[in-house]
Amino acid sequence: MLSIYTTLNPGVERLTGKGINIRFKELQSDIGFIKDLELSIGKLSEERWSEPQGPTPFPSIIALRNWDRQLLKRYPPFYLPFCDLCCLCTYGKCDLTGTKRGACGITIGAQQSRMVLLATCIGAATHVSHAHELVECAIRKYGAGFPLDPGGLAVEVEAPVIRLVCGIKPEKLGDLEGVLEYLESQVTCLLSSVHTGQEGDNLDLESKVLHAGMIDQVGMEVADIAQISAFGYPKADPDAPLVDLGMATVDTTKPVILIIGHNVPPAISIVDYLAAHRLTDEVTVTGICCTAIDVTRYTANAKIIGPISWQLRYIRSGIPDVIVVDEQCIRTDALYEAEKIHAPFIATSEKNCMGLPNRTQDPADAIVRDLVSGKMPGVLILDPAKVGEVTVRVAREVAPERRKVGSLLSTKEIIELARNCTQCKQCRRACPNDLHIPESMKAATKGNTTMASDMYEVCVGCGRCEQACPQNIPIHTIIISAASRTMGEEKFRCRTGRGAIQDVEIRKVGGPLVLGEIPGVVAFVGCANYPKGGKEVAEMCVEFAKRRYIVCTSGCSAISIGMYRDEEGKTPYEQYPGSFDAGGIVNVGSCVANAHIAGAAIKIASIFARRNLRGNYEEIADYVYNRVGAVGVAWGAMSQKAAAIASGFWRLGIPVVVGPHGTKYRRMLLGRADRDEDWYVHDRRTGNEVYVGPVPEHLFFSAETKEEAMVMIAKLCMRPNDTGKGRAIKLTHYIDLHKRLLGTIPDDIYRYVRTMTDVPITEKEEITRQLHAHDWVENTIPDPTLLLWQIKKQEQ
Amino acid sequence: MLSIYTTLNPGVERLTGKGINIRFKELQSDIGFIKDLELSIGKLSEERWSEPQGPTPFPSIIALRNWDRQLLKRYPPFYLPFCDLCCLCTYGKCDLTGTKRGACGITIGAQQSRMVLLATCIGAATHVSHAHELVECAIRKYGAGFPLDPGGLAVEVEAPVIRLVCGIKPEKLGDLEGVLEYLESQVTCLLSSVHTGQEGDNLDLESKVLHAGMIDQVGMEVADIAQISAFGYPKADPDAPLVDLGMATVDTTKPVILIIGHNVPPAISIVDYLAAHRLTDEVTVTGICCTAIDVTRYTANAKIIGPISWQLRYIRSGIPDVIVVDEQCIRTDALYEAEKIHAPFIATSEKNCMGLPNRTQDPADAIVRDLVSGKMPGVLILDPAKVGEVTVRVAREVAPERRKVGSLLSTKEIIELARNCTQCKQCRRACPNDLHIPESMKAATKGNTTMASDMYEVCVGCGRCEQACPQNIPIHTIIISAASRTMGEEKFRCRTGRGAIQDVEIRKVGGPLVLGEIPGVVAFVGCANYPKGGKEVAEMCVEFAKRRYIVCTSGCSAISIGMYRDEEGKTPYEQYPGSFDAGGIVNVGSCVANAHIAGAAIKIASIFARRNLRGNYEEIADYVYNRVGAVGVAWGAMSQKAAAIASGFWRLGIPVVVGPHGTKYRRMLLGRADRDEDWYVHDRRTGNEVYVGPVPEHLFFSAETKEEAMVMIAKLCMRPNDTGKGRAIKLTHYIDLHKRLLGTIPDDIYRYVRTMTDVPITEKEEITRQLHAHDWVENTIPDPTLLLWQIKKQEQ
Amino acid sequence: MTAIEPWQTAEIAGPKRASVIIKPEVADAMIQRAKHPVLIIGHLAAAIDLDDHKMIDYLLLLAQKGHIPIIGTGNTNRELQKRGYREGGIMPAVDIGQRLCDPTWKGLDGKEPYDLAIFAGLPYYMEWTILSGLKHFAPHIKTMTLDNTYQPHAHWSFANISVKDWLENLKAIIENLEG
Amino acid sequence: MTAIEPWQTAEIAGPKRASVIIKPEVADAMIQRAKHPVLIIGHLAAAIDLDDHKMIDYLLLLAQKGHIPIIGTGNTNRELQKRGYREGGIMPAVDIGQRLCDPTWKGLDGKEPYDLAIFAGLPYYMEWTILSGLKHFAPHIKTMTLDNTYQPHAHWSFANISVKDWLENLKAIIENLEG
Ligand code: SF4
Ligand code: SF4
Ligand code: SF4
Ligand code: SF4
Ligand code: SF4
Ligand code: SF4
Ligand code: SF4
Ligand code: SF4
Repeated sequence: MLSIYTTLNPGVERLTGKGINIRFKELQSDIGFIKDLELSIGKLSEERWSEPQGPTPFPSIIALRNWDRQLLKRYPPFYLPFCDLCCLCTYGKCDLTGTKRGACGITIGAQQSRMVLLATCIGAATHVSHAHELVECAIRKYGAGFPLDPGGLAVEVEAPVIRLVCGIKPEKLGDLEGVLEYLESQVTCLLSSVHTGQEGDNLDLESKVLHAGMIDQVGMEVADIAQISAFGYPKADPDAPLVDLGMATVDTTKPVILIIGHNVPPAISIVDYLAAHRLTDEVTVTGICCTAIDVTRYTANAKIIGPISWQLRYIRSGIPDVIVVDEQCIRTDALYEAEKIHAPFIATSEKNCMGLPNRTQDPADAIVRDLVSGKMPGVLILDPAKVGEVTVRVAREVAPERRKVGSLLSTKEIIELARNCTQCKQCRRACPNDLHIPESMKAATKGNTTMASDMYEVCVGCGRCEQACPQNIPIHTIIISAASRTMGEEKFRCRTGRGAIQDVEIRKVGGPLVLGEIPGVVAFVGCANYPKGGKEVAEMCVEFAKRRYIVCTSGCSAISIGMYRDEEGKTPYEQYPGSFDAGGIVNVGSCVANAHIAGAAIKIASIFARRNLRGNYEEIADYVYNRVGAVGVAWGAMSQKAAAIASGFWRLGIPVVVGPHGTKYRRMLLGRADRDEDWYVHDRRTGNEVYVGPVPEHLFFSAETKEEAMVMIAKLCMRPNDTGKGRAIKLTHYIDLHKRLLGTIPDDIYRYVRTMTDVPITEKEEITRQLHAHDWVENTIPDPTLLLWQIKKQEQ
Repeated sequence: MLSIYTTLNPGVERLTGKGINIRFKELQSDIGFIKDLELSIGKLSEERWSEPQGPTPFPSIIALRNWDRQLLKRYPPFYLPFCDLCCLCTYGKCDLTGTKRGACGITIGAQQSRMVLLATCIGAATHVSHAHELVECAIRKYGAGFPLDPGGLAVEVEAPVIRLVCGIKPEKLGDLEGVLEYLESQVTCLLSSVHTGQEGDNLDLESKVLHAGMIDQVGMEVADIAQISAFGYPKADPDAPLVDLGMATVDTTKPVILIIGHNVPPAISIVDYLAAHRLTDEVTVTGICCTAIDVTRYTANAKIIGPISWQLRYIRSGIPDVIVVDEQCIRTDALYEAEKIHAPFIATSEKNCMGLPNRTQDPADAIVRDLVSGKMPGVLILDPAKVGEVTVRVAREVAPERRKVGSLLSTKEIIELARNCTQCKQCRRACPNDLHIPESMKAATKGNTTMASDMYEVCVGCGRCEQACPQNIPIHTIIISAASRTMGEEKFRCRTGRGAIQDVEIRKVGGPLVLGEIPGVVAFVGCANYPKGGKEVAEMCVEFAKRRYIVCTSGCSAISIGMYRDEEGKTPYEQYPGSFDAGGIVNVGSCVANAHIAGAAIKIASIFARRNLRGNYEEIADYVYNRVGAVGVAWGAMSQKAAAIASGFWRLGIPVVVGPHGTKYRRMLLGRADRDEDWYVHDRRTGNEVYVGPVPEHLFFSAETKEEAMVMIAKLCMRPNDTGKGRAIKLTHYIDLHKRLLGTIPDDIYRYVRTMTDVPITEKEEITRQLHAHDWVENTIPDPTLLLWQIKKQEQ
Repeated sequence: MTAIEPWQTAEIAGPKRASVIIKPEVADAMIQRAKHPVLIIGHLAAAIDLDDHKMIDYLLLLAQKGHIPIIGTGNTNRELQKRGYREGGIMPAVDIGQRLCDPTWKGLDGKEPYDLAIFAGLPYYMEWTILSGLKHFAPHIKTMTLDNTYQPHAHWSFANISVKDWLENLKAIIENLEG
Repeated sequence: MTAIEPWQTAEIAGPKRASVIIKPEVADAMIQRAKHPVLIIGHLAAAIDLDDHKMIDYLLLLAQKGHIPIIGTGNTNRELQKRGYREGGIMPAVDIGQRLCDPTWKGLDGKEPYDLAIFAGLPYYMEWTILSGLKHFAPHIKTMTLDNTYQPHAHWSFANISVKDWLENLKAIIENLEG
């Protein structure tokens, strides 16, 4: 592995990443002649970090295969083939229906796992490459020696994921480069496994998926600690500022800049340029998706418009005067949409050039001229500093002329257009959420636009309806126009990303969490491919915060949660504190900040339970899996990144719930509650095998409805390690939600009762009846582990 | 970029890959205390390599975008969508028919390019990760300081691709690690661009495809020079040994080991173990695919069985006693097939674990016992040394018992089985080559197995027919059984891979090639997904060798070429010399040796034309494109690697012809001969724009038949720089082949005649008529370039 | 031909696709032939209007007439309860899908493996993916859907039919079951 | 329904698929409606037996009767030459595909853009991919195939029909053209 010994050009013999060792046989350089120099620098870091190295620093793609197999034995893939064919090579297409093998010998199951691996590789590559850009950018600005400081004084365990996976303790920006090298080699190796005629075993492919997820998690941590450190974001701050959220927060009398994407440097440069030229109050910076969150972590002046699904509607509203895109989750037709509202367009990433001329080397004056005059609808500028200047200048110059011209329609125009509808239903058949468009068009012809405006909330803004309409009816525009009143009321407050979790917070909640007395950590993350709008995420979030779970969030979900108001008109962020504590709603930040949620789970093992982190993945994952009642919820998971993020959670033993669209991820990882033999653990103290019940029941689960999801979330928070008191609390929530949402007391409570202390008092009678009916016998609560060697350790 | 400054743990401030620079502020180590040490080591290599650095060392993913755009302007993608849908994220599936955009805004064209980028990323990742394994393995064995020496004394320009792309001159194994880091970061970044909502411009996606191809080419060079150096393969040796090829060369009285794949260390360890134990004559080592070629580069004792498509037939023949697989191009059902013939199975790669138990840490005795007893059908062993021992011992122990039991059928059995056929045609409909299986079954019931045996040659051994048959007729087994006589006669000689091309060879042919007097270099490379069997490749190869083109080959194509005999019973390798010269047939080696073919083209620019290579990609590609009449032919291109290899050639300006299955690569890159405006170049001397005709006409072309391919190959060898004499020679071949194969004189000769000296004497009359009919006017022969800055250079 | 295309345009299936229930008798025959059928009702059944009733009301009728056990997915059980139906099993749709792939699974009632799984009222794409799983991995079980949209991965499905035709068909199926 | 599935089982197309030439008149109507049709003949036409002749012989007849210019792909031209047909254009199949996507391309004869491209005798999968290209990128042109296999990406195609039916259809098409 390169990261173990990196050997460079003549002279340098060998250079190892961990316990660095440089030997020169002979070296003639400017400053003299050295012979047989041996530098052992490893000691330095050893001194500062006394933690012993675990068994798997910088693990290879199969180093954790045994752990993966443990998980996959309990949660074997249930395949939901998204295509019966394979089209990956020119032997294909191959028909893989049923037991048929493709021309390379692969089966339908392995093919699904292979596609998942491909997706997670894409996801991991995206975060890693994003991290690479951020680190590079930060080093360019501040030097490799710039200290990493994601948590200020409040955080001692600073990069839990990197420590856990890589076995190193990064202290400066430059330290992250060795990590990136490792990550990139792993992505390459994993991707290679997807090649025709490579890995063909479905479980080995799934193990590689888990590896990709772990790599992705490290990549996210690298990205976020680099940007927190370099850009001075809130540092593990529960009181990170509340910022404006929603289209209606924008003052449309001023020039408005829209930034879409994930890689924040161009946005920051815009903010800096405004500040340097005292224009902060003159020009509004608005954002969609993760760049939006990250720019508000830099300055609370910026405004978040909405999640990924807000792109079309915001652009078509005509409000933005200039559109700047960086990377990831950007509509590929954004340029086309920008042209329609005459908003100059600036692409800023090598990864997303959009066919635009590269003007990076040109003087700002010339670029501004070409954009303002409309000579060029858009340009590519790869220098963030130049982006800052050009964007602001163009925004100020075009804004007066543009006068926020958008594509919104009057009711009269809507009626007119709706009349062209032939009720062919192509739109509805193209709509991912099967929305009743033809019906609403019919209503609209009669002047009733309520049906159309009602769709606004549940529409994911994909535009497929318009693409499908043979009459070229601008359906999405009709929907948003009909809902223009709703749009005009989108005025919320969102807590911006606080970053990591403080050690002191962990210390405080570690015990209650591991014992089960705080019923769980529920993390709402991921994209906006919601089945019924973003409101559902907010509702779930509030429900669990109310129940005093610790609620975390990030990315598009964090934005959706903010777009909701309770009876008092308060958003969840205004109602619940931002602390990592029972009843808190913790927005960690953009997608890459997800690493802090994993990091919190890891830190519980380290800070609360004093387990060694360093290169000790398997033990820590086993710890988290058996003791930390955390659940990820990606209600609108859409992307390959979301797939990778979920995989990272799985390997750490944290189950993930997705919405119904999540079945398109090609397979679930489901346990079999009804198979008792699946649910034994080793007792670390005694070495006995103990039945602990199906906790957590699933590793990857797609819920059909919000209600089903909530019940499952409550259930998935149970862990073998729960104390009686803790289990009783968790069961109370589970039963309560089940009753309320599904109408009955669950019939599987008996599986979760180990001793009578587990039984919640409220439903004692009914539960006792269940226990009797199932010949329940009391059991012990073990010190649970799936790892044989954990027992041996105790024995010694 | 990481490869530019790699900063490591505390103490090491900064470490740059090129022009290494290490600074320590303070360093306390075992051997003392150093303060403010600055080592500049770059000088060392500078001194030995005076070539000035070009503009694009370690190019980023868009550094060569302008060059790519030049190519793509002439050869815009012609899309052949392989699926109307996209299924890459959970917004999907999306219908992209016609002008419909997906939920992320992407169009069908961009989607095809995106899938190509995905494929080339997989291909490049595979070669890069393979290279990584080889370098690591070699360093483990010989140390990072082990010198790279791929060409002995005959090669001065040793790593032309690395020099060209990276701008460094690797001298030791360890130098390759910095290159690998760069490659892995590029693969990651490119893969990231595939993510939903990243690059959506089809031409930018294509530019990234070209970058992936270039990265792949570097990866291949790293792999091959590492293994040549470490394992002592033939070093640019035109007289590399002839080795046995074909099933019938195997002495079935001895234990037989079969190795399948690409990564040679386990195979080498088997050979070493045999040698160390004086068993070389007792046990036969046979191979399929690239490992086969590479093990014969290590020892001429090993035998090549056939290309990738020989897997099923050879295993079912029952000859191999133990099957060892490493990585890439291995049937995923190989284990299953091995079990059927009771051959123990050993997997050796992290990338292809096949679900087998990892026995790497177990003593060889125990593994051998379990395999021989059949307790385990297969194992995973990740230590090549242990693979060597276990394989040989198992082979010797099981061979006597197994008695080469295979699955072949007697004629009686064939008739019996064929009787079950209901003529449902599912087999034929599943067969990639639409073979007439039902008809042959009908004939077989009547005892006539000729039709079945006739299919042997054209069958690609995919097994899909069997998968499709509702009657479970073992169709492929019937075919090979019917052809058992043919199989029994597979006894050929193949020249093993010689590796690089010598500088002296380049010096000799450089002039004639660039002037056009050697009509071209034709490289037959890639997989065995042939439309009508491997014979066609051999026939094409011989035709061009006869015509005194320089013929190169590698991988499965090189094997197919060897499986052919002329009237005198000689294989092409026995008939034509292995030298890189007119009329030579140059087997460079396994797939990764393809880099030497690109390298030869590059070296022509360097050695013959004295252009600087170092970090000077654009100029050299422009040189190759306009002057070196090289064409790649991947007649059976199947894999993602093949896609990547082709892309690498394209970026270097070398066109690639594929067989008809190649249309499944989702798009062609075709020029428009009929659009005169497309075919102007700059004259470097004068700066004038000169029409040069459509040379080469296409960049990526799928031929329907061998005949069409041959005509096109001859045509694609023309280059603007051809002298009159050279052009006349090239036209002669083109016309001759056209007449013979298509029945007429081509009607587009006038496009290729610039001055009357271009006109071949033989067809002068007809051509003159054509010229008149098309109002032909004489033109000049420029000093051609597509690069404006090349003129400026001259002007200065 | 449009009627037997997947309802969601892009959800194209592979070579093996559902037979169309061209008349109610087909569905009845399947149900009557089954030894242990199960009716899986998704949450949309309670949202879709059919006549003056909801789809779920007809499904309940069907289950009762045909003595078919019901499993409610999503939050369907709440709707069943509302209608006084208390025997409904509760299970998430993906869990049922997974269980059905196990030929030894004896059903929620523990009696014997289901041999016919009838789906209705799930979101189209979710039913599509689950039926895909069953098509490939549950060869021992027949699947049918009673939605009015073509589900290519089922064994039997209606074509994309109008609400009117659908209602007629459902009524006929229920009626025939009585006989 | 099997007859209108792709001949190569796995070559499933998307939502937009070819109409089936259910009777020869359909093909004739298309041909006669076309202002500038072209017949693209792949190399298999000379290999496939139809009666005592080869497929290419019937195609030649068709072209002559219908005054349709021929372009031979692969090495088809050699077979045309053998049969004394000298006006055939020569062009690789992928080149034709690319040219046809250009609405300004005036055809090999330089007359005017083709409005109907009739394919026959190419390897199934290659015809499939090229017709796919045309379906998406040549909306200005109609495509038809005269092979006896269903080509989903064409506008019109036979179903997968027997050689006997095929021959009858071809003969009828040729005959009707005369009228
Ligand atoms: S990768 Fe395998 S299953 Fe997929 S198309 Fe190629 S041969 Fe067929
Ligand atoms: S834009 Fe909205 S209404 Fe249109 S298809 Fe997408 S989700 Fe449905
Ligand atoms: S696709 Fe267009 S015409 Fe058809 S129903 Fe929808 S809105 Fe009406
Ligand atoms: S949550 Fe999803 S859509 Fe939103 S920014 Fe992250 S990956 Fe993109
Ligand atoms: S896997 Fe996706 S792209 Fe390939 S055939 Fe299936 S739907 Fe199409
Ligand atoms: S990547 Fe784009 S086109 Fe593909 S499924 Fe997702 S949204 Fe649709
Ligand atoms: S094994 Fe041979 S005959 Fe069978 S489908 Fe493959 S190519 Fe055709
Ligand atoms: S699939 Fe089997 S039964 Fe059908 S025609 Fe082929 S060999 Fe005969």
